Amino acid sequence: MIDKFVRSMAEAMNGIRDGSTILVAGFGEVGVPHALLDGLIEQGASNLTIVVNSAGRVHKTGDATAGVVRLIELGRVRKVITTFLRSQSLAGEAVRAGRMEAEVVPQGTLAERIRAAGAGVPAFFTPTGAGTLVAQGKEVREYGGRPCVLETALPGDVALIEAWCADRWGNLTYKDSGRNFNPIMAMAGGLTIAQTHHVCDLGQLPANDIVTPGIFVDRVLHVAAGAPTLPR
Amino acid sequence: MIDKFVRSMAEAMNGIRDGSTILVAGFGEVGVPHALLDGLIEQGASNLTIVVNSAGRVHKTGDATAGVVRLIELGRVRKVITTFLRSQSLAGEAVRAGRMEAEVVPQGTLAERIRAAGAGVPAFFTPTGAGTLVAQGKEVREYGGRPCVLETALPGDVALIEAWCADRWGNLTYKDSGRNFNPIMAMAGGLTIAQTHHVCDLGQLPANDIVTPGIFVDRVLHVAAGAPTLPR
Amino acid sequence: MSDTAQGFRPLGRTGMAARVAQDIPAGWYVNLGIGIPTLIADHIPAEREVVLHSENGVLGMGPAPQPYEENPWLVNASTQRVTIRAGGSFVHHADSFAIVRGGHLDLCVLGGFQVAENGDLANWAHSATEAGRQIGGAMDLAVGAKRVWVVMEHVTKDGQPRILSHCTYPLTAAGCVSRIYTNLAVLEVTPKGLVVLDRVPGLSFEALQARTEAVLQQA
Amino acid sequence: MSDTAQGFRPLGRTGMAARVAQDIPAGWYVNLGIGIPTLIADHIPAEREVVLHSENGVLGMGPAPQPYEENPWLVNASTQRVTIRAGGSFVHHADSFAIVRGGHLDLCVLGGFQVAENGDLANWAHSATEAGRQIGGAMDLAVGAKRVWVVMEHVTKDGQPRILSHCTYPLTAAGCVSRIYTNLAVLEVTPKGLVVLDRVPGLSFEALQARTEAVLQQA
Repeated sequence: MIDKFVRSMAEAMNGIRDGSTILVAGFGEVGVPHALLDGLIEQGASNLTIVVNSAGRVHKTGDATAGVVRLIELGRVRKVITTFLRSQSLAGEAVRAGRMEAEVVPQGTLAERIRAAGAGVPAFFTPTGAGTLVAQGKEVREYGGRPCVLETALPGDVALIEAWCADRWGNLTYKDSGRNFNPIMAMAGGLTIAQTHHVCDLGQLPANDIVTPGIFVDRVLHVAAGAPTLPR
Repeated sequence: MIDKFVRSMAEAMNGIRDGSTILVAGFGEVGVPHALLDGLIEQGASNLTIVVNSAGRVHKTGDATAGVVRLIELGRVRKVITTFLRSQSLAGEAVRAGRMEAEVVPQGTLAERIRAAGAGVPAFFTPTGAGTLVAQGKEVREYGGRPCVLETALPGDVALIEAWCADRWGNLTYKDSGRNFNPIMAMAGGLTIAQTHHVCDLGQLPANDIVTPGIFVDRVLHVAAGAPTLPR
Repeated sequence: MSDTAQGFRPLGRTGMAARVAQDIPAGWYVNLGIGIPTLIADHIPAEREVVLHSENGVLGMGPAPQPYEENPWLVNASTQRVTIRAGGSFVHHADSFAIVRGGHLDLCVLGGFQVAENGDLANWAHSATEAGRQIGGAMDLAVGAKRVWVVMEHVTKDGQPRILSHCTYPLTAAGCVSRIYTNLAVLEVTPKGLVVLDRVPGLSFEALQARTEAVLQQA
Repeated sequence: MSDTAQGFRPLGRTGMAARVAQDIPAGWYVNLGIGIPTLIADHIPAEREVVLHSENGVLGMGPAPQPYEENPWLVNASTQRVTIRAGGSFVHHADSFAIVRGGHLDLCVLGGFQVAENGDLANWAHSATEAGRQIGGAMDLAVGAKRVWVVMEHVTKDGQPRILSHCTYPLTAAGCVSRIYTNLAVLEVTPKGLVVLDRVPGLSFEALQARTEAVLQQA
């Protein structure tokens, strides 16, 4: 019988290795796998590359999540790949001090690179970033009279995601804007670990309403995490 | 007030021009916009490029739909772009006789090219088709040790799709395997026209269950088409 | 000498947002960027159906919630709690940016640091060497939407022009802006250069030009 | 002289399907191609949870429907009516092939015209010049699934070998096949060549080699 539920955080985190690339879902505190991030902090993997929408701990606009900031504080992040990193933030300081690398990319390019990884598309052209600093060092080619930048897929060794409801096959739904990066990171993770607010019996989620089919999900941990808070 | 419902087939077909590229959704008679195809036959546009999963009228395996076969019979199709075209079919004969061009492509590549068009991605690399006839004349580049073929986006001037339920904003749901090419063709059509079995009030479709947001849809025609039949 | 003393009154943030809102017709799909653009939503009358998109996968955003309808799982791209209208829907981030990049938005309104007379936009960094880089979704929106309007103060806090012959800050996208709304004027980016569509009452064309580095043309 | 007269009985289509089914463990995500592969589903016991994928966006396909449960909106890639199991789901065509191309399927079982000793597969055309081209989803499945098994008759109707040192028909994909199930044997594609894992009772290694152009090795 397929049962992707794990019974403990230790089981959820088992086997995550130093040097891994970790995709961390969520946007503006909604759909963030907070419990799994805490589990990763506890688990101890280091030298990580973290892919997350925002790495800058600031009041507004896609705040970084506490777990990512804590991993950076602990010196366990080698590199962040993100769309938003403010100078006046812990991540910004780590970058200025040379303790951490940062690759800051347009948000649509980040999303598409992650989706491409999940879809087996190794590279694609996009008009986004052409003629800007983002295109530096990248191949540019014209399509339809517009310069387009060649971008590559961005897979994760691990994806940490948050679902609203899950069943034992790992089928997932999300709540409202909690969807965000979760479905595409689930696709792109070599090992996809979901925390879920609710547990459903198999067959309870209507086949037409499942957003992430279980084929993309490896482990599910039930964490009744409560409602997201606004960024501090 | 946004109201994408049209009241007649003539209104649905208005403005489709000779030489258009028409995306035709459906797979194996399910999710096929039969009524809209009949409307297109009536409307008269010619010299068309038809993008459709199967162009071969045979008993099994992704049969072409009657409307597409009829358009070919009428000599109104300049070219088909398809994944499946049997020699012993009306389309195969038209190709052999030089009356119609055919571009036969892998099904996953077809789907991805259509989605790319809808997503503003002009080209992408895929491992599919590398080392085969499909790669002839195309750029090939290695990623991760595997040869990959450069494929380009495939937009339609018009997309003809079939939905299960629609509201006046053009939000759509699909029934079961009737989803198939419909959501991605809706994205890729310059003018996307949907026929729908059912009509919902605005707000009746749950926001988390809408599969195609109305932003991708231009016109909706209510056609209680009845159940799909098995291919002849 | 203050502007007011010169016989005209620059718009405030609310005034600028209201001015942009005037020009958004019913039926458009619109993304409103962070800052002043976010305020525009409050000035679109409820009966004028404009469908608001947010980068985090929300289509059909409604106004800020009343306390009794707050939904912690529903925020906009500025991470403010919002509502969703009847007809609204949710998509994932790749689909959300398919909407953006695929040319499905009628309009995006962005904030700006600088706009050049050819429509170049700079709105994410003050220099190429900053450690911080706040790109977000602006580059995708700038290349993807059918129209890009910029709303910003006409000059910087210390009086430097923002509307220039060439941008000096790193670009967000080249040639993307079609219209500029400032606290002083509305300018259209045309092949012939910047054309003044509107000025605040009491502001002369010459006074506007004096606050603008790029050459302006009368409509 | 018939095979049976030589002391062995080749498997029929059902037997071949059953033989493949034996080797599919619980928990795998599997796509079954058109033809004999489709029959495999009937030989996977209901209590062994194997999740079947179909190119048209169905995950968790169940067996053919009873008359009272026929659903005209639910077909497989062969356009046969099917059912969906509890836990099944629907995705659109691009997501369905994201599953395929993205390496998410544990196994795909395809029919074949020819397989070469290096794992090259030809299963869509008999020549490069045919007017008809029946590609479907096979090329994506062949490059995308973690494992590709081919099930086919060991030789053609007129006795020509299908298992070759090199394919003569146009390729579906290069080096993709890891295992071949025929009506006579099960062969593993290894870096050292084709290794015989299994033979039908009464068939000698030499007799199998005589029906195979490629060089075979004993396990």
